[in-house]
Amino acid sequence: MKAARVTDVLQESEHVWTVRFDLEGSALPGQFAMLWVPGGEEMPMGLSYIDWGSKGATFKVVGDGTMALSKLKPGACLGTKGPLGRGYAIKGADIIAIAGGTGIASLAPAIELAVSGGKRVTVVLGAKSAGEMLFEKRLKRLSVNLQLATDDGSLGKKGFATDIAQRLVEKGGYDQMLACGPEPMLARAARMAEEFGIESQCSVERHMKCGLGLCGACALGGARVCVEGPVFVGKALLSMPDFGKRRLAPSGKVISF
Amino acid sequence: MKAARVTDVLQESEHVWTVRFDLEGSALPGQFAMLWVPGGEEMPMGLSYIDWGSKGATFKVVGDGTMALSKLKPGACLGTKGPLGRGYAIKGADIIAIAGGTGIASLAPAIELAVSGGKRVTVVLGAKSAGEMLFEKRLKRLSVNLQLATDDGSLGKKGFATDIAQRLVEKGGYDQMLACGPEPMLARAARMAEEFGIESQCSVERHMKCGLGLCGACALGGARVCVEGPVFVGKALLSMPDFGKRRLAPSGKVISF
Amino acid sequence: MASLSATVGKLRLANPTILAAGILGMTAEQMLEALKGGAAAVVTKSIGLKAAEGHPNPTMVETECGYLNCMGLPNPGIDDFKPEVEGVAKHDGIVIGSVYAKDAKGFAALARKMESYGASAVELNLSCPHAAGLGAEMGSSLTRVRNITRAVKKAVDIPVFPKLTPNVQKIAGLALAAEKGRADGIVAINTLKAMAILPEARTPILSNAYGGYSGPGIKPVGVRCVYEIAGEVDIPIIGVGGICSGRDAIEYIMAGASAVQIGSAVAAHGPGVFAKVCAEMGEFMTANGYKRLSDMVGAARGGR
Amino acid sequence: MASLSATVGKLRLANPTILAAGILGMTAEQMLEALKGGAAAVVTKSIGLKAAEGHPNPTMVETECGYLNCMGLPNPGIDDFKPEVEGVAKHDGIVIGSVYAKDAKGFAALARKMESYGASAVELNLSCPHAAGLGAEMGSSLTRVRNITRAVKKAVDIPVFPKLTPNVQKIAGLALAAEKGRADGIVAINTLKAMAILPEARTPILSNAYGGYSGPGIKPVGVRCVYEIAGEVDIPIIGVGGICSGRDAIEYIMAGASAVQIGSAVAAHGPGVFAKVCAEMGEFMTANGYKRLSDMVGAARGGR
Ligand SMILES: Cc1cc2nc3c(=O)[nH]c(=O)nc-3n(C[C@H](O)[C@H](O)[C@H](O)COP(=O)(O)OP(=O)(O)OC[C@H]3O[C@@H](n4cnc5c(N)ncnc54)[C@H](O)[C@@H]3O)c2cc1C
Ligand SMILES: Cc1cc2nc3c(=O)[nH]c(=O)nc-3n(C[C@H](O)[C@H](O)[C@H](O)COP(=O)(O)OP(=O)(O)OC[C@H]3O[C@@H](n4cnc5c(N)ncnc54)[C@H](O)[C@@H]3O)c2cc1C
Ligand SMILES: Cc1cc2nc3c(=O)[nH]c(=O)nc-3n(C[C@H](O)[C@H](O)[C@H](O)COP(=O)(O)O)c2cc1C
Ligand SMILES: Cc1cc2nc3c(=O)[nH]c(=O)nc-3n(C[C@H](O)[C@H](O)[C@H](O)COP(=O)(O)O)c2cc1C
Ligand code: FES
Ligand code: FES
Repeated sequence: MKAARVTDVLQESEHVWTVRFDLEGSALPGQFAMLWVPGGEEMPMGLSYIDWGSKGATFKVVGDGTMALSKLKPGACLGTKGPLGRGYAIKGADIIAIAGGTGIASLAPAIELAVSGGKRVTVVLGAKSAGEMLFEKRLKRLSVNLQLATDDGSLGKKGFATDIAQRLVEKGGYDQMLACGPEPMLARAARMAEEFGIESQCSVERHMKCGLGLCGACALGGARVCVEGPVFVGKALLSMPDFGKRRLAPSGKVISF
Repeated sequence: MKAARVTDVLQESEHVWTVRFDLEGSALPGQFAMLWVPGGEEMPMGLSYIDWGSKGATFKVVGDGTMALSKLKPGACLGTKGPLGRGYAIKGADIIAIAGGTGIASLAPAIELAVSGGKRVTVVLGAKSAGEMLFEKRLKRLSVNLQLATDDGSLGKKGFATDIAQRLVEKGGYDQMLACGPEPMLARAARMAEEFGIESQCSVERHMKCGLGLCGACALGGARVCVEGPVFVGKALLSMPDFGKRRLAPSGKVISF
Repeated sequence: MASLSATVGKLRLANPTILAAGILGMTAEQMLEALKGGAAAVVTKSIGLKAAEGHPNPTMVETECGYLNCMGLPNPGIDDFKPEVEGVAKHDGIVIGSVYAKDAKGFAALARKMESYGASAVELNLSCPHAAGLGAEMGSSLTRVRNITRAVKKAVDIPVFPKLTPNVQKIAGLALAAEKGRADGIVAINTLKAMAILPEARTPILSNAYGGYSGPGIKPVGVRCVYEIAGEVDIPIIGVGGICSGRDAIEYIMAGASAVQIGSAVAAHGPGVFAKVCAEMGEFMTANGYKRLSDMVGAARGGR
Repeated sequence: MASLSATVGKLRLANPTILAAGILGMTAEQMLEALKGGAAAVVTKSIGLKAAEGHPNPTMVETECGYLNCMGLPNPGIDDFKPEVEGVAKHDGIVIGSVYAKDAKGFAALARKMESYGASAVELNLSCPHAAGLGAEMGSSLTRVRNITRAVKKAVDIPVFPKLTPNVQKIAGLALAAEKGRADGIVAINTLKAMAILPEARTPILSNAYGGYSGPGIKPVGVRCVYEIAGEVDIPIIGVGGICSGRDAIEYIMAGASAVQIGSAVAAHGPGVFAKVCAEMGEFMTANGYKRLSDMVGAARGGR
């Protein structure tokens, strides 16, 4: 475990925060880190910023661990393990990225990389409502085709991100789909990509303990999400009977989504 | 510890043997290795051959350990640690090397290196008597000025190697002296070099246990012979009150030579 | 070609490598991955009577020479674990069911269920160093080791392997107690009790402060324990602790182990570590003229 | 600039690093090298009543994560060792005399001589894992630890530091016994009992088969032991085991150590390792706002 120093703490929306810290080294878009506020609970977080000298995580406050992260002050010590796992492997010239909720956190660096690599990128950014829309400004600064969607129609198109994406994909032309969000959304996205013959890469979440590929807590089929994931090729995910349906609770009990 | 395989066992003279083994890697002339015939006693031995793929030790049978070494058969397993310690750092254009008894074992590779580096090399090779003269053939193959000396005059000049060397050194022209042999001989050599203003490098023996610089068994002044030696600059040796006079017994008791 | 097939009492194994308890042993699919990766058998996560979440995170940290963990025995409970054992057994995989409980009765009940699910053997976790009142705390008592082993032996027909803790003065004494309880073999070692502190955080890293140390750093201790145990008991030993290579496995085997388990090395090498270790063992055996694995078992005990 | 000065009971040290027993502690000149290299004090090789050669070679082997040794307490005997202790003391070096014996009377006699030679403290080797009937064999008994400590305390005025073995179930219990014997501090840990086998040779490498494991691989165990001991006793602790860097030293200090000893790291870094560790500690303290070493002692014990 490495001690990083917190450099910035930003509130992105009512419940979402970004913590930046000075962890050095390279990271691939889609990789994650285990973050620990000493004394509290350590947890996995996708990396929303992956500069050489500075990393960041963008997260929703849903419990004690994320609450403690959001309360950090610059200069504080943050325990880190990582970058861990496999990130997005961008392929083709025309990319569609679909993000639900905080899913955009780990997708944003992938989108930035694709744009700087000269790809045409369409982003479908979904949120429950206008107040929860994340990284809108960050994406508007890039030359991407940005499509906003809210469940309640308070901003952008009304509907699920996957529904908006479907309309675009039907028109054709995409080489690859990147997706991050709740697993049922990912399942829909992966099936859609399959149907239209597009390669897809989806970032999956599982309850993680060790983050190092040993404890087995993060099982998805025979794979360890912390090592073989969190980004998987959609085709591989669709072949796993538990994808989108079942996962392990912290005890190892099999539970349904 | 690495397991090497014995490739050759050669009898050099009545009591002296050479064992060759297939230990890979680079070694400097003057470095040594800890050798262990499994089940027996491990002991330090200068390297008399230092080819990349093959090393060798040339030793006098003086006890159980060296006896066991001499009885090895090709294919046998030899436990090895090393190469260890500091070797000879050859300097100048005109070198005189003085060897007493098995001292030529670790000097021979240094002489070969000096010759192949275009140095003028004089070798004074001392032995008790003709039957104990070592590496005569090996040295005759090189273009060196070879001076043989025996205590009883049965081969070459009669007298100690250091006496023969003194006559040569008095004529001048040497830049460096290399010496290996019994410590009183080394003391004489180092003083001679000092007197004539020549840099000298002497290879010293001490009872060794760990060979790794920890146990302190091989103390010579504040130095560890297994790490800072076995080759020392003569000037440094002369500043150590115990050089040529006292050493540690295996118990750590201070004993005289 | 040298034969790697191994026997541990009644257990016949295609090779001597087994997935260690608590590593990828949560689901049938993960255990099948280890078998695909070359393991001859798998040990399940240690399973108790009821579901437990284990300790909060951080439960694991990497150190210079291995890992420290305080998982704290998370498990879904024996009843929910049925499909996982069955899922391996029905693919003809050899599953060893690891169980933990607070008393002999509990161990016996768990072992019976493991047997009914199709486990080929049962491993008794008498050695977890970070679960209050369980594991090593009871596993350090000679009487309890003997009595628990005896109770389980009475309850099941499959082989029973108590897994012992090295955090005692004399592990061979524990092994003897297990043998007296009619154990079919001994598994050694579980992790060493250890700690890591993050200086900037001024606190132990693991939520439980203490954890169990595994990986390369514990190998010399594990080999010593197996050598000591082999001098004391006649039943077979399964060696575990820090095995990453064929040479590591052979050290354990020459010390007296009939087979080995591999845990932490899965992190660096993935489930393919078993095939890697077997290939390296095969190379060593060929180069050194060993035909059968059994020619190496305890070989280092003859010399001295 | 952060101050590194340390206190261990009555002992005042310029910095918290001390040369560990048995490393370069054979002669005055070697000990002076360690002091020149930055150590604030040195511990001698463990000295007995009579000269002993120790075990035959191989007495030491390097492994992946450290070293195994079975030196077997070679020493010239206390009388012959006089000039070595005096040789350090007359240069104003702080020498801690390490002693071993087979009973309390022997320990007391040795300690008295060390005191008369000018030792600033005496360390009791109750923990060597490879000397039959000595060291750890007696050091695992609570009564003997207490009685030996008490006898030495009665014999000398200089501080008395029993050095304890980690090869027991509860090292903190031994520390408590030492405290009851009026020890002035605890030194922990000595080496772990371990073994290495050379597969090609089919035999344990060390002549004594078993050896003591030191170096980076034992650090997590040492830190755990110090943390446990600090929870049990009020006397100061000197931490030892696998320290190579300033961060390593700080782990021990935050676990509860007032000073540290360094042994195996001398192999890789030479006697300059003490200055290196001190410089790294100083950097950490400056970066993290610590003014005094004492602000870090036991810091990791507050959190939980
Ligand atoms: C690879 C990966 C990347 C992630 N990236 C992000 C991200 O970029 N932004 C973000 O907001 N969240 C992300 N998460 C989810 C994040 O880990 C949880 O929100 C966080 O652990 C909640 O902790 P808590 O203590 O605040 O809540 P708790 O009260 O402990 O739990 C709330 C919920 O969070 C989830 N959770 C809790 N602990 C874990 C755990 N150890 N592993 C996985 N899920 C857990 C569970 O669903 C739980 O019900 C990611 C998870 C994974 C596995
Ligand atoms: C750096 C170094 C290089 C050496 N190189 C050579 C060499 O090239 N050729 C050669 O013939 N000899 C060499 N020696 C000496 C060699 O190590 C001893 O001859 C050998 O250890 C004797 O072992 P034994 O069991 O046969 O004899 P023993 O009966 O054990 O002892 C005979 C004598 O050998 C010496 N000796 C024994 N054990 C050791 C030990 N562990 N370390 C040092 N000396 C010991 C002692 O003087 C002892 O009295 C070297 C020694 C050192 C320190
Ligand atoms: C993450 C993790 C979880 C473990 N869980 C268990 C367990 O549930 N039961 C058990 O008996 N041992 C458990 N162990 C111990 C291992 O089975 C093994 O004894 C130990 O890790 C040493 O082997 P290794 O060095 O190959 O990892 C666990 C070890 C690790 C690293
Ligand atoms: C070669 C060697 C000799 C040792 N001799 C002694 C000794 O005589 N007395 C003693 O108490 N400890 C002895 N020890 C143990 C060390 O003092 C120390 O406790 C141990 O090596 C752990 O520290 P380290 O990891 O920094 O080496 C010895 C260790 C080594 C490696
Ligand atoms: S979190 Fe432990 S294996 Fe993935
Ligand atoms: S032989 Fe041990 S220090 Fe040199």
